[in-house]
Amino acid sequence: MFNKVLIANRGEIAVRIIRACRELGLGTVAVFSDADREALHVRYADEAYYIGSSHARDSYLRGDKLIAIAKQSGAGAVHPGYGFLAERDDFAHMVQDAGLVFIGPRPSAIAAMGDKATARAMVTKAGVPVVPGTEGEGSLSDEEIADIAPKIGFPLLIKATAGGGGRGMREVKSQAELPDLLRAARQEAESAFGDGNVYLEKLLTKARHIEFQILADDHGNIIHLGERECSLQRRHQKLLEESPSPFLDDELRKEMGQVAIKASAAVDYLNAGTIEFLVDEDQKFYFLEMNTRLQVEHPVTEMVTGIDIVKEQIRISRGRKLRTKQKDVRLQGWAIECRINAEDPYNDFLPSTGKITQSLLPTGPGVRVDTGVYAGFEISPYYDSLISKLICWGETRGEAILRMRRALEEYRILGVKTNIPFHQNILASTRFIAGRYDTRFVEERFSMDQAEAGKKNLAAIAALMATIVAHREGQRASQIVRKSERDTSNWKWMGRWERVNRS
Amino acid sequence: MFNKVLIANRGEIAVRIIRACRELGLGTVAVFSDADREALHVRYADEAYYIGSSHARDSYLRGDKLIAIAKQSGAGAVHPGYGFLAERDDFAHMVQDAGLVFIGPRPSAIAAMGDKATARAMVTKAGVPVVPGTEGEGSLSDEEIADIAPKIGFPLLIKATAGGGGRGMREVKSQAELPDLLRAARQEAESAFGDGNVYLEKLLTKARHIEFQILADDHGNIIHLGERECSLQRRHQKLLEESPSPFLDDELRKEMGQVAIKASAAVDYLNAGTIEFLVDEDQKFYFLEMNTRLQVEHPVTEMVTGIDIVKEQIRISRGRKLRTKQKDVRLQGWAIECRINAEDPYNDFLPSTGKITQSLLPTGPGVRVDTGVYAGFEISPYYDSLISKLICWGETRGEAILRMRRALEEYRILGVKTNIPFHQNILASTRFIAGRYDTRFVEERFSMDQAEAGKKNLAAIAALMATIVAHREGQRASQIVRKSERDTSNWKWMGRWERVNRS
Amino acid sequence: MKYIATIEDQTFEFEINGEDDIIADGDHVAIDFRSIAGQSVYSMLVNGRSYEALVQVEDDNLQVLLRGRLYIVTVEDERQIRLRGASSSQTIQQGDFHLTSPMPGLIVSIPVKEDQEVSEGDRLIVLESMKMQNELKSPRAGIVRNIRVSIGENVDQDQVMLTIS
Amino acid sequence: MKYIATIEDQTFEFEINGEDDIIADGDHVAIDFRSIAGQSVYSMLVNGRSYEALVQVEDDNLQVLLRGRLYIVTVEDERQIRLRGASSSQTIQQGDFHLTSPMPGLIVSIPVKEDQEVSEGDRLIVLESMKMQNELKSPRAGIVRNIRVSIGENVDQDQVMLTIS
Repeated sequence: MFNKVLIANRGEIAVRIIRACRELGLGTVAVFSDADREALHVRYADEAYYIGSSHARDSYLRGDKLIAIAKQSGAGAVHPGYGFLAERDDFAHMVQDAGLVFIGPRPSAIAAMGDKATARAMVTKAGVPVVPGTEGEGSLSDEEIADIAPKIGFPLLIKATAGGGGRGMREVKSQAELPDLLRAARQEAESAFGDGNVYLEKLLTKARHIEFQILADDHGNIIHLGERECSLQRRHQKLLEESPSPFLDDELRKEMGQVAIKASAAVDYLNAGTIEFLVDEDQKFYFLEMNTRLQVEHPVTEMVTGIDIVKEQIRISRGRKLRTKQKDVRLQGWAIECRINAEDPYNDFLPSTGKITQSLLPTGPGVRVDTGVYAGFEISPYYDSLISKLICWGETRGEAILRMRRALEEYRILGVKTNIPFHQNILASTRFIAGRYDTRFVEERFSMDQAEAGKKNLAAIAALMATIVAHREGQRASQIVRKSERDTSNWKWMGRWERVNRS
Repeated sequence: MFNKVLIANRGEIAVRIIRACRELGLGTVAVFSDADREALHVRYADEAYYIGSSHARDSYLRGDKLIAIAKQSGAGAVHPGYGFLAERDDFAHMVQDAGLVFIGPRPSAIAAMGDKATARAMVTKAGVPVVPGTEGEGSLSDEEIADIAPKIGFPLLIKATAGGGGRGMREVKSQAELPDLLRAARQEAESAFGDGNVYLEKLLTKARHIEFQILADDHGNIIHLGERECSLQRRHQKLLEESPSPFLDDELRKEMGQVAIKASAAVDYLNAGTIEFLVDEDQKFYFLEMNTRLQVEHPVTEMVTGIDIVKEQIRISRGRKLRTKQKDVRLQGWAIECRINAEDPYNDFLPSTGKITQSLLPTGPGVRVDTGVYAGFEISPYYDSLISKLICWGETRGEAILRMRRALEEYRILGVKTNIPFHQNILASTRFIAGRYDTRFVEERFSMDQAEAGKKNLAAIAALMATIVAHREGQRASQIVRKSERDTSNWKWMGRWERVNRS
Repeated sequence: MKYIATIEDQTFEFEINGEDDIIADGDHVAIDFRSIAGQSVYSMLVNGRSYEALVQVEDDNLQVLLRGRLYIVTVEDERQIRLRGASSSQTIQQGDFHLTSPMPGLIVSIPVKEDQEVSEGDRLIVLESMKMQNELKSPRAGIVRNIRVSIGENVDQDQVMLTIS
Repeated sequence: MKYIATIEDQTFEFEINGEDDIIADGDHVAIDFRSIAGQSVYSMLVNGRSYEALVQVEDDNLQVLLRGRLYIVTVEDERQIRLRGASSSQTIQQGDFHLTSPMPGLIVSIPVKEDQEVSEGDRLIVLESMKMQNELKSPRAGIVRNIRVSIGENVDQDQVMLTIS
């Protein structure tokens, strides 16, 4: 039995895992690259080891170094988090060969689900519906693909067999576009995963991305913790997730949950994992893929079930039986997560780097923030732009939305630009509030300009504040104005300028 | 029906109330003294008005100004929070006379429960057991008290009739001590409340302070939300609370809950309130007093019931029926709150003032922080020393304790001293972990020195860190040491010095 | 000092003679305006309304993020207004535009060639950073000159990559 | 530079010749030591162990708050050790102690009189601040001199209230 865990990751998820270990009384070993010496996971861990340069390939992707440090420090287990080496069956194998526990599924399950074509074949055999597309074979030639494409029908998606995160993915609207896009997709897949193989999948329009959280122990028990609605995406990146989904009823939830368990059982699944489905307008659902690891958006499930998924992962890896039976899993209330990224929503979501000069977190009832940054920390260009996850719980979906709005309004991060205004606009949009959105919503129906045009117009206030700042800059003085106790303001000025342009 | 609320308070509770209003779509009006222009409640409110000097008597206690601002700003209701004017029936009356809604109980209930002697008489009449003491009459002469005291028996407590917060309270061990302590208590009560009346109460030893949260609507419904265990006190100030209490079983909870409802009904109670009991070793319980307002420690009840008490207060004041029936109230899991005060636990808990230079909040699953401060805010000497409330939830009491420990370890507040180390020591003490503590635990059985003597001894590390800082101070240079990649450290040095002295 | 602030098609006139003497649209207004914790977050109380905004000074405007909405504000003082009146009002688009890297990253593709004509919004360079491919677009029409980077190259922040003339 | 650090009855010898050349108890140790965000919080990695502590420099010692435990550390360098060796080791308790107000507040009571003898830990003044009554105690035995405040008086931070000689 292990008593110390090496966390083979960085950022908010490394902090999340350290917290779970600490709450279970386990020692924690962090690793860090040059960019991360002062990162929160290094500050919070019991031990921390330098692992290489800021480029992930020299540090967080160096399985050999990670295992050496685990052995040297006496860690008995490795938690991979998400990303980096989390879905690499060769790494899971290396960990086990070194006599360490890999906190995750068996390498065989990672391999089976990692090759998307194999995964589709396996779950199909187990009777699970998949999105129509090229079945079975993963090594299709350009000619074969050109041949099959019209049979599937357009629009369709080219996807990388080894894929993930939207890399090597292309949408194809007609046969004429196919050759060029196929070449581009193979090239991107080759550079991202070292594997240019691709497959085709029908592009379901008006579909929702809904996923089920699975927990499986080493004693033959598999349960699901309900679903997460992840349709709000931009460039195939999830931005906002909720649980439950406003689109499912109890009956469909039960049915999809059982199918998710069946798909997991098909690869003899162990530990936490996620079955992703597409659900079309008619509530018909299709297996999309399985993520054989902890998911970024796991907190929404934790908030509605009360189950700490990371602690459960560790308990399962220590050989324990699941503490919860399927019948005891209840989704209580509603949870929403907003991914707060260092990017500029007003400038094409361009990533933003720099030192965080102030961080004022929203807190209070029903609010959770998972983050790895703090005031004084430098956001580097080497890793992804996720700086925190803001999760809000409410007794109902409406309450969760209102709570999230007030939390976003309170949140202040200075030093980098963030997509908080994007989330504020999404949460104010009537389609989101009504639950009427699909995977194309953000890209096709949403614009920051339009969203903001409907809001209260405080242009006069903004102009005044900007002018005073410009005046101060000009004066290069910064004396503080003290409000005179007797109010000499002219109320009509306000009335005139604070216009409400609600649409 | 009101759409805008004036919050007649400051600090974390003002922020808490603003959050509830915002989540209900209500406008918020803050007030501030000179010390609070940059306070969080001013930053978060829709409107904010200057109300007077930093001394509370010139600002937060000025009922006339508060009501004038409410009228001027168009607020339709006033939320008093806790402290300041929250339990002043005259203020509640003034609010109502001005045509505003007072978010709290009826003035008559505040008055009845505010005079502790009257309250004891009323609940006794309703069949609720009270702590033995002087009954009924509030205006006892020194002679009458000297006469009654031996009949009650020593030790006993002198308490201010108009009391609260431990002011005007004295413990008396013998008849000989009585005259001096009586004089001191009357004097303190006179200066604190403008009322020198006192009464006597038997001092129950080995007793627990357990209170029940009440919600009552204007349609005849009264429910309780279970109990809070508040026995961890120092100088009659609560420091740590939990819900449920490790001392109650379901049967006793049910019985006490019914008695709490009966006591509330005796004064025709409306809105949120708290019935405080003392429970002796034999699980016999006695009514202590009713707090006719929101309680500092309300979040632990929110965490285990999922009910937002402040939102409920507002809904009740808008004339709504309670949404929850008694049978639907379930205490799920366990919640603990630590009050984080700006005070020095290593120096007799002396309050600490100054500018907060950094604030790194603990976050993650099951952690909530309610605070009114931030990095850059100045803690002034004018108000109480509570700077934040850290609340942790766990599936079991054990998990909540472990989570609280890791949260306390993560919390960094710089610029003022805090009692975080005190809480860390409490949470590491075997008596607390075993649930074996009473109201005298902190003062009689607990010492910081003893608690820390049992911990891991990192003296060599502390000495090294101090020496490097001293060296830097001496050098007045601050170059950063870069760890050489090849580790030249000598492991035996560590082994020798990192001693574990677990007791 | 008199100022004109412009947000899209709205203009606002202010006169600031010290911060306790501000005239907005002809009327005196009493405001309490201050930076919070020395940062670019400002709290303003005006007639009891409490506003908090992030105000960032950019090269030729100020960006005000206020209650979830971004306002791009151009502020000109008397002197600047006079100067602008004297010269042509369309001088801004003249001169070269140098495309600099907004962050360190890797050049993934360069969809333009030297001497090529581009329109506003055309893609100039795709830069990979923070695990994302970011398209850098032309802020105006012009001709591509002097491409100084190549595909696969790592660039530093603020490095000039090409010029639009 | 050689240092001796003392915590209660434990002493530790360090030699610091630049921060990449530290000798602890005779052995070289490689450490990575840095202030976080320019604050008095320090992160130290030594042999992979990660320690974070609040280190505050006081008048005659350093307070180190490390993993929920406070260490009062006295650090002396070679020169100070030599100086101390030459003089008496019990000079600290000599001279007057001036009791200053740790915060602004109101004098509630003064349980001592001038010329009264007090022991270490005796209450000298009760000060009300932050809604609490705070007892200020004598740090050592001595005689009360020169009480400069009276009951009901408001005092400022660091105001001298009385002297123990």
